[in-house]
Amino acid sequence: MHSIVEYITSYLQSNQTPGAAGNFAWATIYILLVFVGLSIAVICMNWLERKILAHMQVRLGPMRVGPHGLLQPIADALKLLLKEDIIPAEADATVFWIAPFIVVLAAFTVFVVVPFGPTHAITDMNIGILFMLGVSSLAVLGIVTAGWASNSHYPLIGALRSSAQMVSYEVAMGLAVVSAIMMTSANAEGTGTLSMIGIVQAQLEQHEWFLFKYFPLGIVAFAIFAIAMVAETNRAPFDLPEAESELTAGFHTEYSGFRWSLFFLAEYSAMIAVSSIAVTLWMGGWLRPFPNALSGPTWDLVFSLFPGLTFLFLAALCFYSTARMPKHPLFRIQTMGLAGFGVVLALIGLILFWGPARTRIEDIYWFSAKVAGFMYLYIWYRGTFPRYRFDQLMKVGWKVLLPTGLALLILTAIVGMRTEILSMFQEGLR
Amino acid sequence: MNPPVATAFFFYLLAATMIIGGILVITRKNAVHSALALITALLAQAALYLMLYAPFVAGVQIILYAGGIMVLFLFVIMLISIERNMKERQFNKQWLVGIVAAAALGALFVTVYTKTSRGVSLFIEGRMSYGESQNTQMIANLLFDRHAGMYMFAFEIASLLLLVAIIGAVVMAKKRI
Amino acid sequence: MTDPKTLSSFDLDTAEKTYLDANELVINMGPQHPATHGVLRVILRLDGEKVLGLECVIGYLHRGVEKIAENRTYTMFNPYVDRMDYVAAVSNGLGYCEAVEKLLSVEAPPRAQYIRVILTELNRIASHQLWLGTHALDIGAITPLFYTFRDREEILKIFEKYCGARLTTHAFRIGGLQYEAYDGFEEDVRKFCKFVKPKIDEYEELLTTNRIWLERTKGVGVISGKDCIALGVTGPVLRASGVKWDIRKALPYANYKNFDFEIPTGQNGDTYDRYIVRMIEMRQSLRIIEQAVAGIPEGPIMAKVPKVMKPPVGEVYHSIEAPKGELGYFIVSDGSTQPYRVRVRPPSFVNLQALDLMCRDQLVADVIAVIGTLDIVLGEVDR
Amino acid sequence: MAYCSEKAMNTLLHISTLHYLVLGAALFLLGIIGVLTRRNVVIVLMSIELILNAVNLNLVAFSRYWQSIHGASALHGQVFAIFVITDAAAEAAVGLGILIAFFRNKETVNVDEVNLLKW
Repeated sequence: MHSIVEYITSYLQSNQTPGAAGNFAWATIYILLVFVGLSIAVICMNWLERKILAHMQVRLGPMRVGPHGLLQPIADALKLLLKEDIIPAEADATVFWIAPFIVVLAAFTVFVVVPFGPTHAITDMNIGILFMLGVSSLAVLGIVTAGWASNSHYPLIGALRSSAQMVSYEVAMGLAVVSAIMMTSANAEGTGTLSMIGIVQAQLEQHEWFLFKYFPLGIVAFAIFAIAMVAETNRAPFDLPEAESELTAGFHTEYSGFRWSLFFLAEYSAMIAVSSIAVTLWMGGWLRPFPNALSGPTWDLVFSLFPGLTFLFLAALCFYSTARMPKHPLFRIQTMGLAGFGVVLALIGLILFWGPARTRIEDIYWFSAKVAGFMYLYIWYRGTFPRYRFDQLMKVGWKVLLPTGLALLILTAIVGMRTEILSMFQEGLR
Repeated sequence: MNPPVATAFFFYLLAATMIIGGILVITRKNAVHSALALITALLAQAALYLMLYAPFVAGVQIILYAGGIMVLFLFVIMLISIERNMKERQFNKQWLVGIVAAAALGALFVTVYTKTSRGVSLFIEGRMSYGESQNTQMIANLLFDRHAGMYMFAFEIASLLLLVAIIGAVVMAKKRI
Repeated sequence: MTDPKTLSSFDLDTAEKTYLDANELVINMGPQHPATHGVLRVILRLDGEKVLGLECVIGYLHRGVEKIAENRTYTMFNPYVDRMDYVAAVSNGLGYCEAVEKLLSVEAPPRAQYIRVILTELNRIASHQLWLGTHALDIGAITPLFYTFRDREEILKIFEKYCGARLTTHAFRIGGLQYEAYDGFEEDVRKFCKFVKPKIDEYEELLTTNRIWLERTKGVGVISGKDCIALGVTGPVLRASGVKWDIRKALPYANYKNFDFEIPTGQNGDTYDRYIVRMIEMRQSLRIIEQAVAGIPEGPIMAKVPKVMKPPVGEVYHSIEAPKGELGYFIVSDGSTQPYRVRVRPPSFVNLQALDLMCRDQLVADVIAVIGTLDIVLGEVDR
Repeated sequence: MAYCSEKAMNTLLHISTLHYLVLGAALFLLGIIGVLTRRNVVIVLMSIELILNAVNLNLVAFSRYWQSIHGASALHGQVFAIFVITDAAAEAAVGLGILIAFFRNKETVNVDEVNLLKW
């Protein structure tokens, strides 16, 4: 008994990820934490997307279920779970059944290597970024099989479109990623790394985000990735596979209820996953702003107050909305609910000011904040842009992003090796 | 010494997945089912690579085989209508030849693998650390290093092969050149 | 000139036959498709995603409006025309009333004419706004839809205040107007003009220079002026192809002679030009409205027309520039209280003919864009 | 486990290179049977992928064996495996390209009907 407790607690002293420390108990806990957190994030994202998009489009969005529609995602989830699960008679039932699970598994498995902090990852792999790209590329298999198994024209065209789109943009995406990985090797030993944690640590050691490294190469690489990742997740303006005005709903036209909600879940977690890659590779992952310039205990304290302050701000927003709720008996429960939600948020905020919680949560907070910025961008794109046509999408992928990526790769290599190249020239001159 | 049960368990699990996947590949009527079985087998193989301390090859296996080549296969299967083909006979008359050839080859493998020298199997397992965390760097050294890299030329040839394949595929698939 | 034979070269039987050909895919779009603006059914013959040809199947909304006219008196038939192009009901009413007035040889008094112009032009803006919202939605931009509906609401409010109805207004009567303009009508219209000008800039800000919008619309669904004339295409589609033909200027009706406005034309005849033409038309309509509100005279609103209308035996064709093109009424009178025959020339129906030509060799996604840019209303196509 | 000697049990549970080689051989045989007996070209191509993968498994297993003798940096088998994967990609691209051209002309994917050099 004692040994079990010791086994479980032994991890807490180590400064490794549970996977690297070989501690299966903590690895399991981390897996549960990440997946529960991910599901909550998807639910929040659902609500936020509807509200933000609504306010961009002079509407209110969900307002009925709970105060300001806060319970709407839960109501939707319940509705989807209770809905009849229809399998078309002509469909290939087995493949139709498996397809959504492939997509969900691919979208969730990538989070095994996402570093929320130097120790806050399920595991640290030597091939971390390769693993992420590889597993996220498996999602296309699920989409293709879903479209095929529906045995209908629209899903099939949607599936073909999406497979072509995802495979083409993976190339450009890969090139941008390779240029960032090259930047990790700009150190004394000249060895880079594919490990997600290693990449962030390289940014810490080199005193800059790779976004600004070798200006403007880092920004160009990031831009390529930022475009490719929207295409990769099939979101507006690249949401051709589910272009509702052309193909009704694309590859998941025939899906309903629970299985459809799996596609939904996978789409949003894939968005979070690619945003995590972008944050890790170019925006310093879990690092707080200016970790080197503004170092020292004072600044550490100031920046570690941010998580608590954010929650207090959200709580203040809640209380403000509570004060603005209609003063009518019918709204009493909603008003109380909103106030209660505010109190919970404020309590969480206060807990986050407590020393140990503060230090443990800070990395996760900065990582999530950066990812949340990307999520907002996704919503913003959706409110702003029309949809690309398929051939134009391919043109952007193959004729713009790919050549730019190749040139970028070569330029990054040249700039990274400039001292060696110069010395070679000098040797040649001599 | 206690046998490493976890390793054995995972090995046999993945091996069974691969064998069943392989059998499904060659027996399914529907090419999409075959492709899905092959994908399962390939992913199991990637896991086996991880067990062999070859994470980089495992990553390449996932990203290229499962994410690239198999998508291409599925794409092609969907482009060609297979309904008519599924009504036809699936196996040709060479099954006897196939079985005989396979049996002969199998016998050959068995004789090679069971051959022992002085009572010790040819392929015993050495026990040492394999430097998994440096795997990618070491492969890169073999491929690209100016001094230790002995596969640089082969690498260039491989890229040339890929270029030829790209041109070939474009020429083949184009309707009007 | 395009050979008419090439315009419709396949029918459903050949479509069935070619189904087995692996290179050709026959896809049925509609009648319950979100992008066909109602119950239009389009049968597409595709090579991959390229359109080889298409055929429109119409009639899902056929209500026999023209036949109904033969069993109604001239006055009774007036509300029915609102149900054809329900997006621009006021224009429909104007066309019908003026046609019957022509048959009766009466003319509406000037005050009625001015109010008619104001309401018709407001309706033109409303129709274009609805078109813009749905067209942008088809191409994937969601937001303009909500902006245009927000602003169209103001127009509908004016309609509601004027005649009590928002959509099928039945605003005009043969010989003039039923209702005098309500108190503050002019003020409302002026306020609306001031309100909507920056809003049109807002729509343009979202779309006109948007790269994706340009790529989706430039060079898509190109049709030459010659082909337009050959097919009888009218309205903004014709003008975007470079033909300066607007019935308000060419064959002035109502009192459009009195107003100073321009007719925008495009050069390329593509979807983008049609978009630009319609945007300018909205601004020009505002110009007309401002002039009309400024010059609105006092006086009667109804001409002297008999209670029981018995137009002399004869026939008349009268056409107006509806938001979607030339809207014509051909009315044959046999001297009784009911028309012998009413034939409507609906712009949407005629413009829809050009769909096949405009979509040839384009992609499926362009079919959506082209259906949107033709600005069809199925109530009018099917009648 | 009376009927299973301890030595045999030990051999079964201590996963060595030999286990991987046997697995590779089995996959190889499955691939051979598939190539020889199936009529559908797509499945024949997939069987070829199976054969290539069997080879790859052997290469990586040998690489590990080689590492245990020559040190951690002797990864030649893995490098070979990467080259084989490259070849597989090239083969799949060209093979499927040929298949599409063939299907377009003959309307079939039966390998038995590929009996003309020219059509």
